[in-house]
Amino acid sequence: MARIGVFICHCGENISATVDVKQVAAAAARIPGVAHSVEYKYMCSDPGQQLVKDAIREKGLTGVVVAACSPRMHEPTFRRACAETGLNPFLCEMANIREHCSWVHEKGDATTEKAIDIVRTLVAKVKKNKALQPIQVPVTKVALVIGGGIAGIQASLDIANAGHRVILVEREPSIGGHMSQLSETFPTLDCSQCILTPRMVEVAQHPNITLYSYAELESLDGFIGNFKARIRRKARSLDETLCTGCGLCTQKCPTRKIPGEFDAGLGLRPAIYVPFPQAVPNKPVIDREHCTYYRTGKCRLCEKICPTQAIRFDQLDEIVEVEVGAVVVATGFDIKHGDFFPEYGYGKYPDVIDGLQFERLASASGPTLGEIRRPSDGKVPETVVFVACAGSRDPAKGIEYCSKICCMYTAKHAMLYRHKVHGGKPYVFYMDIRAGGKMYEEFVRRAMEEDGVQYVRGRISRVFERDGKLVVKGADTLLGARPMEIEADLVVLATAAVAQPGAEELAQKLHVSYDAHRFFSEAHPKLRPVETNTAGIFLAGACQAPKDIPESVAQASGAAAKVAALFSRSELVREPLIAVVDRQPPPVYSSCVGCFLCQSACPYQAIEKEEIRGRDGQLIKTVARVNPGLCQGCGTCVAFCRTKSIDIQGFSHEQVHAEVLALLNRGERDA
Amino acid sequence: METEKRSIQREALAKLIEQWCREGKRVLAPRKSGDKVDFDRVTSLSEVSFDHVQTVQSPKSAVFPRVEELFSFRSADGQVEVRDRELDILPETVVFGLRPCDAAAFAALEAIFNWDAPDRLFTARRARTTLVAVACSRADEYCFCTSVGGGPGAVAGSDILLTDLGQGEFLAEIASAKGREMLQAADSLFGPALDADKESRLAKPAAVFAADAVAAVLAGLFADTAFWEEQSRRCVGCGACAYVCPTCACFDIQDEGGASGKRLRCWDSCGFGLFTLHTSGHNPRPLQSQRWRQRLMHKFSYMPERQGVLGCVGCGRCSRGCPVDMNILEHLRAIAEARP
Amino acid sequence: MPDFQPKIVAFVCNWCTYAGADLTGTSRMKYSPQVSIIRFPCTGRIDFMLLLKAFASGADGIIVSGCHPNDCHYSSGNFHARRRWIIFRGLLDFLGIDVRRVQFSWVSAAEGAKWAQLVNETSERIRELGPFAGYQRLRGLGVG
Amino acid sequence: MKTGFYPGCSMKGSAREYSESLLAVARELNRELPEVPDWNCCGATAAHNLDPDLALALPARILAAAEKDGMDEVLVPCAACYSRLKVTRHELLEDEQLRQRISGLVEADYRGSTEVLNILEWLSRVPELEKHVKKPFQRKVACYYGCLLVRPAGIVKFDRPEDPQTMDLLMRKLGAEPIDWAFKTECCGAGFSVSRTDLVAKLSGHILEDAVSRGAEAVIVACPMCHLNLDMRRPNIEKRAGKKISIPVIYITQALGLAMGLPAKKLGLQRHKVAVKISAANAAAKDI
Amino acid sequence: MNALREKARELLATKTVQVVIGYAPGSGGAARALFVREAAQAGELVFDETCLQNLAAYLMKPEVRRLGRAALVARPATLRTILQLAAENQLAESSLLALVPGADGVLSLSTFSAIEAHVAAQDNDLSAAEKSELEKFAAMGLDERREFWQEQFSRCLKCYACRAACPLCYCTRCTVECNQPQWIPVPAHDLGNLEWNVMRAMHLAGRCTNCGDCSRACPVGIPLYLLNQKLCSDVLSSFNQRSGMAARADHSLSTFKPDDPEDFIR
Repeated sequence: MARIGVFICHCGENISATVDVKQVAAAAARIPGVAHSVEYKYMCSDPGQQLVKDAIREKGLTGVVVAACSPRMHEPTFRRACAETGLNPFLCEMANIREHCSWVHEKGDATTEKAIDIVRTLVAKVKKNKALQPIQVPVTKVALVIGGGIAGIQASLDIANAGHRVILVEREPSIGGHMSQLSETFPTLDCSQCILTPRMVEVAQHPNITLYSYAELESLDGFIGNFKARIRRKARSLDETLCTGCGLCTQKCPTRKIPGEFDAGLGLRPAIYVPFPQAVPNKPVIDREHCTYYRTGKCRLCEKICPTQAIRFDQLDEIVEVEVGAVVVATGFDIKHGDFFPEYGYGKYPDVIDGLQFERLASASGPTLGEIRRPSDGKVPETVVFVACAGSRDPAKGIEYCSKICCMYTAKHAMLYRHKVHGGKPYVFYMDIRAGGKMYEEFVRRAMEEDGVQYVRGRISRVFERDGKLVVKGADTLLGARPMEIEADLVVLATAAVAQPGAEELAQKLHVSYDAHRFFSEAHPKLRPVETNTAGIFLAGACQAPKDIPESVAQASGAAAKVAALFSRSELVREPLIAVVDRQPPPVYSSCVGCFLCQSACPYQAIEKEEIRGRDGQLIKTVARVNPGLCQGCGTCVAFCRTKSIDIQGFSHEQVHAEVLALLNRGERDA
Repeated sequence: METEKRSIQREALAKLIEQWCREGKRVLAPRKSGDKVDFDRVTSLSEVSFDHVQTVQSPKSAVFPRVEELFSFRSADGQVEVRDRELDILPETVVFGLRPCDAAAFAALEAIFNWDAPDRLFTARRARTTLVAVACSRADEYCFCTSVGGGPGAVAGSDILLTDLGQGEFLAEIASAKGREMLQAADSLFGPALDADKESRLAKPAAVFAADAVAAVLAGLFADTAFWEEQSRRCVGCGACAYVCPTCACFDIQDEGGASGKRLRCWDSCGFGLFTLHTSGHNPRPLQSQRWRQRLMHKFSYMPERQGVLGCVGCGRCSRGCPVDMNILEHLRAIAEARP
Repeated sequence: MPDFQPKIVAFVCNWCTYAGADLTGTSRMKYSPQVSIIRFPCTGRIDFMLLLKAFASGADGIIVSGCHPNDCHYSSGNFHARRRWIIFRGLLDFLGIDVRRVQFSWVSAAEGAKWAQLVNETSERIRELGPFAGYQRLRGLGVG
Repeated sequence: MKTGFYPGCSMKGSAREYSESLLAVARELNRELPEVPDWNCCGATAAHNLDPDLALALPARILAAAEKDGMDEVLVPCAACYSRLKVTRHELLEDEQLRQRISGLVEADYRGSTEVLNILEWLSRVPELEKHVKKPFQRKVACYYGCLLVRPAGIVKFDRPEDPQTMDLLMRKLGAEPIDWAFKTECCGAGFSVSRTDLVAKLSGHILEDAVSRGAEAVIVACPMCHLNLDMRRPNIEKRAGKKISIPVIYITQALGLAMGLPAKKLGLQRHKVAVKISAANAAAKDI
Repeated sequence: MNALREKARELLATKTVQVVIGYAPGSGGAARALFVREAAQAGELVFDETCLQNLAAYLMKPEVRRLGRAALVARPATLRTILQLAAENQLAESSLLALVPGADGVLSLSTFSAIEAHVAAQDNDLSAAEKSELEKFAAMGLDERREFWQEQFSRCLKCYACRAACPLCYCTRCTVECNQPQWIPVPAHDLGNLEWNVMRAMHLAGRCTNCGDCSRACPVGIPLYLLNQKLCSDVLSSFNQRSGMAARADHSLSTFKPDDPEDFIR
């Protein structure tokens, strides 16, 4: 006979303000099989948990229902409390009467009735719960880091320095990411490359790090501790082991007028190229789309001059399979391109550029060697208009959210411009200045007060060309919404920071969720900001939301710490909420008839064929078997099984069936 | 009791049915629906089929419904309250137009349900049921009543047996006290006995085997596995034969509901693989051949031995209803001819 | 019938819709209390038999909701569920069972507002349709 | 598909040539444009500032009449009327209670089946319009949309609100070369036409000057109000600018009519304040 | 017919197979299954339009399997059933061969791929009459459809003849026999009958090969084929899949396409 304890939480007043908790407790007490029913102000507090533990011991409870908040919040808390008394933790269930009841309904009888319904449902479930034993799975102590920007670099180094192997995958020919493109960094104005390149070199030389540059994740299967990743190493057209990075090929390549990605389209590069001089690895790659040989079948100049005969025109993409125990996703962000603000002339006028392009103009390694010269004619601009919030915080035409980094880098840009062009007139059009951060507000003040940047609070309506000038029409909302017209030489748009173009596809490969803007979703916005909802996959940097460098680095170190913690044990304990196939003594053996429809339904290839043989070795029947290491517990197989031979622990046929009946049979509450 | 002979005209028969209905009786009679004829509730003679050979189902559901509530229960405050079925609300029923073989089948049902402890519900229903049979003017290749002690004009089992004499006239043989009661309640509708040749109106199904000979052979045939496998190879193991059979009485007990609910008696069949499955997983009759053997043994060997009646009246329904043409007559002939 | 309060069961997956309904709660959006949730790991787990059980037990309406296509925590459980519902819904309709009583939906963990709206609209529709008396009558013995 | 026609006041008065050219073109394209029966004033421009119910009731009555007449869509060539009808349709369909109340006021029930079309949408839906072009309109033109065709963007859901393209694409089909300019949706002064002609002269002047400076030979419009300000107020504009500005302003329907080879008179070109010079022999000659 | 008997004789005489499962004249002018184990008995075999039963059902019966390799006289639906059973891991290729009587002799198909090729060349669509019956149904009102089925199901005895006759109902434990929990009410009352028939239709969705034996088996004449044909046609129109076309099939209900069409999920 079941002896169930029901524990009803007031959650301060979060529940008790709309639900009559006393009535719920009284009703629960009348449910057959309920041996104990109490309510308490904060069930999750220490004294609250003690109530549960004492009752288990004193009343000999065989199951526990905590009617409180979402199981996503405190299920582990109460299961742990149960386990401390020796009650199997899987005999504890949460009845969610807060998120699904008290918070979403008005105070009244109907709300209390519903809370009672929920409690009755979970009591019916817990009566069918079975004691389950956790599953031990081995952990492969190798981390996969996807993305070699500053976040990926930091995470790789931290994990590697903790003594674990790291496989770092970077899509581009070199690691470095957006940070390597930047000129100076706010709020210190130190040179971006000067602080980044030592880290890049450290990655290249670290004995624990295997770097796959110019490579992408093909697929990821498995689960925490036991992932199998397939990595596509795109053909560089080069034998990296032979290449010494001498650069002869890149100097001699006859196809030289290709807009370079690293210079955000402002500079030119050859068809065989290293993205930038400090690239890691410092090995070129042939851009097959532009290379004369691939286009016409003639040339092969690089092959001829290469001193080590490293060029391989017939190289194919290579798929590398690796086993890893954890994944850090650090794929970064992109800026919004295209014509979402056609009235600003971005893409139409060469002198309307984005922030990243300005970084290249201001960078000593950039196409102008650090001199601010406008792209159209190379003239040093006398007036520059910087437009903050070009697309950000604009639900009508752009995106709703704040891109977070633009206020700071726009201030930096204006400052850099003033430092480099002394007589120049910088204007910044802004909505608000968001300079929360150590030394950030001071930095913006400095731009306004010391460097004479003219900040105009207002938006611009359009930019058009007139007599060789860019006419910027806007309004100064602080001075009586006075319309303004500025004749500028260069317009810099701080276009919105958005997710990487392939983010959605990558999320689907990784089985992690993403938000409406395709940024990857953290497991909890406050308490689990570096985890995803998929165990063993962590987030670092701007792939989760726009972030500046210090934040990206901090999150990367956080993710690395999570990985290191995971790798601190050689075995991992998994919840046993997995599918199992019926087994019985002979002569039945199993009710499974071996149709294996479940096998084609399983997303994890967790269903195997098992041959049941008699003592004489004669095959009696072939039935399904679930590999407990691979099964993730989705239960899709369960719904396909006609003989109900597969069941899923924790959401078993008996449990869910009992829930449906109990939920709908209010009449039996008092019975 | 002496059988009293009277006559009744078709028009009077119609009035008789209307009278029964007026008296609140449930009248079940063969009725045509699509290409099948089956027992159904009727309120007038025009709904009743006469020209069929046999209905799909037997009339046994009048006394042994396919689902019957035995009692209801309710648990509250740790107490369980059980409520028996009220017997007086069971309907007075007239089964009209059943065949003499069907009428004879009630004796087999009575023998089973009252074998040791009398079955309250069955007995109450049976007591409220009157059988007004119609003799067979046609038989088909599946009929074999004459091999099992019955006949197309046999009176045994009927309360009243009607024989169609042509021109809208029926011979009415009143064969029981219940029949007499029925006659008395509507005496004016019946005419005097007619001098007619009943036999000439009847079908003539041939007698194919002797039931006691079959019983004798079966007694020694139990262990002849090869025989039964050969006999049953075509059988797919459904319950159609048992469910249409007028004498099959196996049932299963099911509880429905949670803390309050009903206990139900539902038809079951020995042809199902799970019929004899034990909780342990052991099944004493795992093969269809064994289940087929059980069906024949039960009807032709065990029942005569234990209850003193045959478990078969030769209606042929099981053969007609079988999806794979397991024609019982052929099998019985094979048994009679078998020499174990 | 103005006082009719329908009984609606929601079968939802743990990762998207359950979390979405949690978000509805944390956002303090209001919805009709006639709907109660039963949690499943994934829509792929939801046996069509459970929908029949819900109706047989007296539900007037059913909501089935999980992750949007491509967003399944288990990568494809919702796709399997979708196929199942395409066929099952067609069968119900063929049998004359009003499919307006079953609302299928995708509600992500971020769509707290969508959950509230879905519940309210479904409750309203079921209220208009009235009690599912035709189905609930089947619970009687119906024979003999 | 039945398409109705809502002329509104200007098509019967100050912008008769717009109506004349539209109907001439429609005839040529074999399209019937029956007028919405018993139509009334759309309420522009004053009603929505004075009485919100009236502002919705007037267009609602028009829409209900069109719907009752079985019109699947109504072509509303005047941009101001278009805006009023489009906004009303949106508001009524968003709010069922409001729809019922307004329906009660006008004693006619608009259920939302009749769509509202502007002239550019209507022309864009003509399949293979370029096949009707007999005399390509080989001019540099400034396509001027004004404010009401594309705004409010969330309601009209037509084209890019700040840099619309529909008229440019249509003019290209007629053989013209639209200039790239920034004044497509700048304000012409609109309703200040009467009360503050000085403002109109300034705003409309900027538009014309920019069009001329970029080499446009004609300004193409799709709004009677824009036309009024750019054409009829030309003396005020020229006075303020201190120079002669002779660029003609013509309706898109007139441009289309010309390209289709229809006579200028049928298109009402003679009614303009700023002369539209036509070379009868060859529309492709320098003078239009 | 003679060719069939000749072929059966040959197969048995050469011990290519141990049993030929075919048809013989039965009661009431219908044909019935015949298990021919001796060459001499082959003369009893017939094949004509009365031979309707899908004999593949016997391939799943342990007593028949024990006889050894079987040659099965196959109608088109029988062949589809063989492939479907093979796709569900229920048949070994070596355990049978199919005999397809035709106008010019008997085709002997001894491999799954031969059966696949043969089936692929047939018209496996629902017939025009079947389609028009479904259309007639679709045109009926919801209430009309409900009343129709309620009346039909009210006659269901739960004798499971449909299940027993169906070659794809080979499960050794049917859902209706699962009692922890009790998924389907055992009693043959309205609810039990509805749930039983819905469950059976769903479990055959994407698997049924439309042989029609369930309807022919039903002693009370419930037109079960309508349910199965409805689902066959839905599976085809929604997923472009047919059951019984390949021995290694893509099961239509345990696979998916990311763009499966639906218009009802909000």
